[in-house]
Amino acid sequence: MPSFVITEKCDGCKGQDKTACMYICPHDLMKLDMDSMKAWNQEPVQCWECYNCVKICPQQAIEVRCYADFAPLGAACIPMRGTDTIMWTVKFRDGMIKRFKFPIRTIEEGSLSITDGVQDVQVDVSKIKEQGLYTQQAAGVTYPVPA
Amino acid sequence: MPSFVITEKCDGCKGQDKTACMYICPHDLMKLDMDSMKAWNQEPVQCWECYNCVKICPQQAIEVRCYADFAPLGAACIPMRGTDTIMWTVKFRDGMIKRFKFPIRTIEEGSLSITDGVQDVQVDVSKIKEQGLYTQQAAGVTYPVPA
Amino acid sequence: MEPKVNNFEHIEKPEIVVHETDLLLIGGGMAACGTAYEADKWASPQGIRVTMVDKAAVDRSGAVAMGLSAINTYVGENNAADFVKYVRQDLMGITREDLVYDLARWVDDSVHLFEDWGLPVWKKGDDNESLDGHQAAKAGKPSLREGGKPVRSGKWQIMINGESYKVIVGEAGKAGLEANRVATGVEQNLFERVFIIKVLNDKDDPTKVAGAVGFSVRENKLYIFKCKTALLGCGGCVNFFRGRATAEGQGRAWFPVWNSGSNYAMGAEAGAELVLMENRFVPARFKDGYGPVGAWFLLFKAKATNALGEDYCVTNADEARKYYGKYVDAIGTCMRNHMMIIDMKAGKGPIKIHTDVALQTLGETLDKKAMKHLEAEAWEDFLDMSISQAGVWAANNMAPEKVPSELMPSEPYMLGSHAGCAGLWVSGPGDFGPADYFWGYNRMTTVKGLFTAGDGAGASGHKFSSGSHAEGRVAGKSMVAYCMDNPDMPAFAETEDELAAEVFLPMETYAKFSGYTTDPDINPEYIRPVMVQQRLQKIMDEYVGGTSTYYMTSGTMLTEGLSYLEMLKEDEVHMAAEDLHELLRAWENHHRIVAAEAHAQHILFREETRYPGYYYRGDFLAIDDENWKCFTNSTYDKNTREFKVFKRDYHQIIPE
Amino acid sequence: MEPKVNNFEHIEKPEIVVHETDLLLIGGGMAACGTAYEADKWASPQGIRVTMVDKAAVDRSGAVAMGLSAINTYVGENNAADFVKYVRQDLMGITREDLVYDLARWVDDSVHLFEDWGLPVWKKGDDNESLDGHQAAKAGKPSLREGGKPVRSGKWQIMINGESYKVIVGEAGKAGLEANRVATGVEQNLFERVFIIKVLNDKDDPTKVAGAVGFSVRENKLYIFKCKTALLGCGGCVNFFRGRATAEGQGRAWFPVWNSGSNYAMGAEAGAELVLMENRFVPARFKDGYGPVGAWFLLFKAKATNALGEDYCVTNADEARKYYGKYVDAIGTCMRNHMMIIDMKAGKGPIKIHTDVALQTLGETLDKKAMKHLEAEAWEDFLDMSISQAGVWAANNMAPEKVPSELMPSEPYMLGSHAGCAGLWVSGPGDFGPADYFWGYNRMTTVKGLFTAGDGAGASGHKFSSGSHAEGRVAGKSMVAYCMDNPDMPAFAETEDELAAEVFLPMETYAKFSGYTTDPDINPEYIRPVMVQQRLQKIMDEYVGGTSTYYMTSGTMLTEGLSYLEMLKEDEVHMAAEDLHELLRAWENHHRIVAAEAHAQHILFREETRYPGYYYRGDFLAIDDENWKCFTNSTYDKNTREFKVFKRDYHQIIPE
Ligand SMILES: Cc1cc2c(cc1C)N(S(=O)(=O)O)[C@@H]1C(=O)NC(=O)N=C1N2C[C@H](O)[C@H](O)[C@H](O)COP(=O)(O)OP(=O)(O)OC[C@H]1O[C@@H](n2cnc3c(N)ncnc32)[C@H](O)[C@@H]1O
Ligand SMILES: Cc1cc2c(cc1C)N(S(=O)(=O)O)[C@@H]1C(=O)NC(=O)N=C1N2C[C@H](O)[C@H](O)[C@H](O)COP(=O)(O)OP(=O)(O)OC[C@H]1O[C@@H](n2cnc3c(N)ncnc32)[C@H](O)[C@@H]1O
Ligand SMILES: Nc1ncnc2c1ncn2[C@@H]1O[C@H](COP(=O)(O)O)[C@@H](O)[C@H]1O
Ligand SMILES: Nc1ncnc2c1ncn2[C@@H]1O[C@H](COP(=O)(O)O)[C@@H](O)[C@H]1O
Ligand SMILES: Nc1ncnc2c1ncn2[C@@H]1O[C@H](COP(=O)(O)O)[C@@H](O)[C@H]1O
Ligand code: SF4
Ligand code: SF4
Ligand code: SF4
Ligand code: SF4
Ligand code: NA
Repeated sequence: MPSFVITEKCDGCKGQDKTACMYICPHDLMKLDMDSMKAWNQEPVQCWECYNCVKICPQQAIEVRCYADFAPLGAACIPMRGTDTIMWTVKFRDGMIKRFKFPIRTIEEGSLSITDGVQDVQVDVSKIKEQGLYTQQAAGVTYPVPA
Repeated sequence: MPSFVITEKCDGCKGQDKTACMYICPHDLMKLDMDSMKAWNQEPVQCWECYNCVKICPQQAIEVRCYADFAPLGAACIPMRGTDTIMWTVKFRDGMIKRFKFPIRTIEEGSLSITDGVQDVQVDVSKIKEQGLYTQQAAGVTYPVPA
Repeated sequence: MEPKVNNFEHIEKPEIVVHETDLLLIGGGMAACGTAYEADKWASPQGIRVTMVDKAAVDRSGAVAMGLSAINTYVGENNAADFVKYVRQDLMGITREDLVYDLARWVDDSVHLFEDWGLPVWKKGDDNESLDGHQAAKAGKPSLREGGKPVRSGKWQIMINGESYKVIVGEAGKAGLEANRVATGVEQNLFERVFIIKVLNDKDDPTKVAGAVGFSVRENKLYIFKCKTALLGCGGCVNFFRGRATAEGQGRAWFPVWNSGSNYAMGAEAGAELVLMENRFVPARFKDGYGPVGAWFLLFKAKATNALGEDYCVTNADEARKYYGKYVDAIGTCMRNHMMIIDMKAGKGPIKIHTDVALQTLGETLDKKAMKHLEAEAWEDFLDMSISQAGVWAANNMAPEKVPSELMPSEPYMLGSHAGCAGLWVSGPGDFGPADYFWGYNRMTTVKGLFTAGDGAGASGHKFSSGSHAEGRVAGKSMVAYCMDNPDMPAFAETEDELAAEVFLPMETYAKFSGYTTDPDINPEYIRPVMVQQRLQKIMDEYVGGTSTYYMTSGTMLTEGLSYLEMLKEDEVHMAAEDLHELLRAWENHHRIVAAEAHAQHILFREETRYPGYYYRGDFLAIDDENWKCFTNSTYDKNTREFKVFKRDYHQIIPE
Repeated sequence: MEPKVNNFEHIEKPEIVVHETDLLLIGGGMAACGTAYEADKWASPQGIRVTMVDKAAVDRSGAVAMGLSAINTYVGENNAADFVKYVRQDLMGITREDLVYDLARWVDDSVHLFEDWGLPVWKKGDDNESLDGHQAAKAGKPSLREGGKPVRSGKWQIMINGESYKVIVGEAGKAGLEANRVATGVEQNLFERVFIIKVLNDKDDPTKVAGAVGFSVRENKLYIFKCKTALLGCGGCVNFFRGRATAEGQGRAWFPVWNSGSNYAMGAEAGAELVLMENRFVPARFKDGYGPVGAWFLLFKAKATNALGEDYCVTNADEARKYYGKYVDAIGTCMRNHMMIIDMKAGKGPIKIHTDVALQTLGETLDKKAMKHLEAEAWEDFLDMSISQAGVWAANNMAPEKVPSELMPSEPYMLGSHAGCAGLWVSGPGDFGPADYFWGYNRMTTVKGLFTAGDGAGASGHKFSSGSHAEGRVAGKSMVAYCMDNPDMPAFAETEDELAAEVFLPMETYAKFSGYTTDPDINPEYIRPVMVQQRLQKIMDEYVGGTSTYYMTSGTMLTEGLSYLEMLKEDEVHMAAEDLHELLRAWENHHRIVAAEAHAQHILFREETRYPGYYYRGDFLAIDDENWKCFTNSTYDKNTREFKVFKRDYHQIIPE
């Protein structure tokens, strides 16, 4: 199911520096057509269906249509990703709908800390050649070696 | 090796009603671009490499480049079809050249007869349900039946 | 998904051309050109009209479009009964011996005409050397008809310079049409670039033909043909299985990529009985270019071995005999595949054909000039009919006199004229053979007035190019006879508007929906024909014994595959076509789907492995003569889209 | 063909950006994010600079871009020695036990951090039921670090709500980079959308790293990085074998289609020793969508059978034992494949995983609400990491609680972190293990200053996401140590102009020649990257044991395949790229080719079938512990483009 862009819905991310879908696609597939100011998947045959473009599009302009070389027509998986959960609507070929909601994170995006709790230590550079990651060294974990 | 058209050489069959390559391709692949008045193979993945477009092009504008999904680069088979023979130049990847000439017909195109020689007979319609093609019936061939 | 309708809201309605004729020849290949030629002779004096419709240009349409290097059926000094034995054996014991014997009675006449018309035929020279068609003429060698000695590659095969084979046969076929046109005073009786999508039945008698409908791939025109009798001359079925090429090379198949099972699909939809649709041809071919092996094995006497240098047909014979007993010793084409596949599976590849040894051995007794001639012969084989293979040699720096080439069994094809026997169930000649093989008109299907020949006529393989032409002629003569017996013009129920809406639906769909997304290829409202074909190929490959399972299938795999085919059938009505070219692809793929389902249903029905090397039923690995030495026939209900498969008797006519 | 040159006559010369750093992290996946995180802690206080370059956006790059539903390596209550036994067994007896043991010592720390950073981890509820990450928090369940009980699917695996797994790990990695940037005062130390094509060696010491070169896929810029030490963190190798999809679906692979073997190719070209490159992973997956099976087998306790309802791992055990003896009973991942493949070849397919039975069985004791939760869990598994598979269910009207699903072994992948062990030969920790496994810096390759982790580090599979992160951290710490020991900035010989010409050659080629024909795809002067990939995939598939031979190869097939690979290597310099996006594809495919050749050469060298079910040597079908219980290593000469393969000792560290 390569991704596709619904012509009406895409606003080209309002002419911003980089569009959300171009920004996110791990395989460099999404591209903005500068004439129409609409995005498209420039190489559907390389699409992994990771749905990252779908999840990120501010206009909900991107959906995925199952790879036609092996999937029958008519189904869709549609995500709605919030700040801490994701809602999925799964539409079957025969019209049956299933809905699911899953946690995605327990701390808001952009607010995790790498200096809190056990991470709040100063490393001892002189011990760099001893075993142990910095957190483990700090906690004084001792390392087993094989008998 | 789907067919390709050399931009410089194609003259769009001089704007004729139908181009030679479109006329001949058994799989409806050759198409004339009305803007550039140049032809192209509109569906290379369907090309059988029958070379009929190559043989017919009055400008020698069409060649074939071996299917790149399995053939290494650099080779070519180039036909020059005359009225009664065809000349082939086979160019190997490593540059080696082989040339061959084969008969193609013993009677000029457009001049065969279907009423000459044994064909010069009037069928007897009353014998239509008897065995034998018209030539055979006329020649009085008798038919074996299995023992 | 919502059903699609076409009320021509988004595309222009096509011009509707209605053409009335007596004999309608659908296709313009070897068989149909034979029909046109023979029918003219019988029809023209009586004012009976003959019309031909070809999806391409007759000069270069069908399987012989590129040319051929051999005529594989020429009886000559041999006899018809031996031919039957040969064909029966190669087709694993089950064949319509009446049809095969009948064919052997006519075929040479067509070959003689080909030579009359200008086809260069190789001849034996005074020192038994090979002369090409021009050398033979220059040396004053007589024609075959006059007793000239052909260069035989095998008992039934002769060599030709066949680059222009189809141009020549087509010219004669067109001449026949033109003679008929003049005789009957019609304006046009040859329609090229018109693709027929279906045969129309009589409105009162659904078991009778009444016409056909198609469209032009050049102009926005719907063609409706009305006729008394029609010939299905549309060749075999290609590219309904996944091939071995992965991208650009997918158009390279051994058999012509443009023949898309129209014969079988249109025949089935018209109600004609099918036979042995489980049969397929899996030719061993030069790898990737699909160069045929016949001349190499038979003429140049090349040997093929596994990577250890073993002749797999010898080393694997004992293993093969466990399941296939006597069929192994009377070795045929599928059995040779079987023994090759045993080694491929065991990792004893690559399988190679030793062209180098063959040419060097033949060369031992030759002078330089003769050696050059031999080399040219070797190249001509491919340059005449499989140029890609010459390209593969050149691209890999492989000179056939220096290095061997790899062989590979191909993806499956359905055909009725080569070493296979899928097709329509037709009446035999009637002057011999059992009563249940004859129903009035030679080569008529079970639909009244609907005939077929060549790849269309089943249970009688090994006609090849010459036999297809000859069989087309037989059918042509019968069709005229049928016309004489049935002089009324039938009528069909479908209105012109209904037909137009049906044929052009994929274009309306495209025009209506393609703007919904920013890429017309990826659109949830429709499917493009190329993807329908890919889906079909994958289903067939994986569940119906394609290359990727080494041709293995089973009852359970077939059942699974059929459930996927069912959804594909539901989905094909959602095909979208941007232009007439793509509309052609859409309808070709409809034909492929119907033909493919017939294939799967027949394999499911026949609970044995009749054709090891072509396909295997894992659940019934042996040949079971007790229960299955019979024909498997089927009929199709075009409304429910269901096949019914059943047995018909095999009668042996020629004793062992 | 004429060699191609790039003197920027037809394209604009790119801007050249030179960036100097101390630690260069190539890739931004699980491993490299671990490296960035750990390295920051050690490097920043010392002013040592850390730079990351990722071809994509770190938020969603690498294998975890879509998410994951499980963390497959969490030691918890178990111990490191048992982990080594498990991995050794699954990898058929040969593994770097020092690396595996070492990993087990660190891995949980990363998992604990993930949870700190906001990754929802399933926990056991009071009645032993499964709570998702939010329910667990609401129920006040402690974190793993605090003794919370994970929901274990297997002995080593725990369940998570992993849709945002990579976003979270990436955020922490980027936070580490940002802390380092601030500490060292550099302007930029994260380069996204820059594809690295090769590592540069020191001009005086070719066994030492000095930098790397790449280009932006967004702007016309060449990037030259100078560094003291570099990490190869580019993941595994995907789509170098023909997959099972035929068209649109070819981007659907189980492993991430964007990881193209850069780790192995760049490592080899830099002179680093490779290990066990013959190893591959052929996961059994839900057919077509490539949905992973782990949760289904381990958590939901589903059973897989052939079409006859037989457990193929039971019914085929005797046959398997003939060749693989004790390895059959200590059954590992490849052996499970092997027994499945036996049945597939025999036509006993389709193989099905009985999700319906599994869910119904689990449901027997559940109330309606719990049953709904179970159903959600079943769907989440795919919606978290293989959404296509959920799509395949929906498209086929298959509810997993009602019908079973088909399983299929996939095309081969190379990776070092999952159930496979191809990769670079790296130093171990040094505090235990044999001397020949340690050369100074943990996870350093045989090139000085060049480190790797995750999929890049060979002979030590089963790290998975968590282990890759932890191993990246280990490497990060070592890299800082290396930097401290080697404070001088090395230099490389290549000039900026030479590098620019080399990197952009495919674009110059396109600009120069594309107008010669009327279709830029079909041009005799060049080849487009997609066709290079297709050709590579076909060669690998047919000769190096891909799906279409049921993973069978042999010395003779490999030799044949390598001769085709050789021509492909000659041809790849003729690649043409229309734009930066296609330039990316060109270089990805260069990497795939180098990695693929390593794979073929290693398989050719190892004369046994060590991994039945992953591949077979038809000429050496058995496991041969006598001769081959050793590592197979290789080095590559980037000038001659030749591999040299040789043996290295396997030392058992953990007793049986
Ligand atoms: C492709 C090919 C074929 C052969 C061979 C090698 C190769 C590479 N070999 S070797 O391997 O042994 O080398 C043979 C050989 O050397 N010698 C030989 O005698 N025969 C060989 N064949 C077989 C013969 O060619 C074959 O038996 C006959 O051609 C069969 O004749 P026929 O049944 O008439 O089919 P056709 O393909 O010629 O013609 C089909 C026509 O139908 C048209 N058509 C199809 N669908 C249509 C539709 N829906 N509407 C309108 N028109 C619609 C086509 O355009 C065409 O006109
Ligand atoms: C795809 C996938 C993966 C897994 C699973 C299912 C699926 C569907 N399963 S299950 O099957 O068991 O279900 C696992 C699971 O559930 N649990 C688990 O812990 N791990 C699983 N994995 C495995 C792990 O994901 C894997 O072990 C780690 O991610 C490996 O980490 P690492 O070695 O860092 O590779 P990466 O893919 O994360 O990152 C690669 C990075 O390199 C970049 N890159 C690549 N080439 C580059 C170049 N030339 N220049 C610049 N950048 C360049 C990439 O962009 C990326 O940043
Ligand atoms: N090895 C062989 N032995 C006998 N006949 C063959 C062999 N190979 C091909 N033929 C026959 O040669 C003709 C052309 O075959 P092909 O070139 O394979 O289409 C057909 O009649 C085949 O049955
Ligand atoms: N490959 C197969 N696929 C599906 N069913 C099979 C297969 N082989 C055998 N069977 C069926 O399984 C049952 C037991 O077969 P047997 O193997 O003969 O004991 C019979 O009903 C067979 O028809
Ligand atoms: N049938 C099985 N038996 C035991 N372990 C399995 C099985 N299937 C998968 N696994 C393990 O589960 C984890 C995830 O596997 P997968 O989902 O196949 O990637 C890996 O650690 C596998 O080795
Ligand atoms: S993210 Fe959405 S709105 Fe923005 S360019 Fe892409 S498709 Fe259009
Ligand atoms: S689904 Fe993933 S791979 Fe496909 S275009 Fe969107 S982001 Fe790219
Ligand atoms: S036949 Fe030749 S000249 Fe005529 S349109 Fe085709 S390519 Fe151009
Ligand atoms: S080579 Fe043949 S199939 Fe290909 S475009 Fe030319 S005429 Fe058509
Ligand atoms: Na393919």
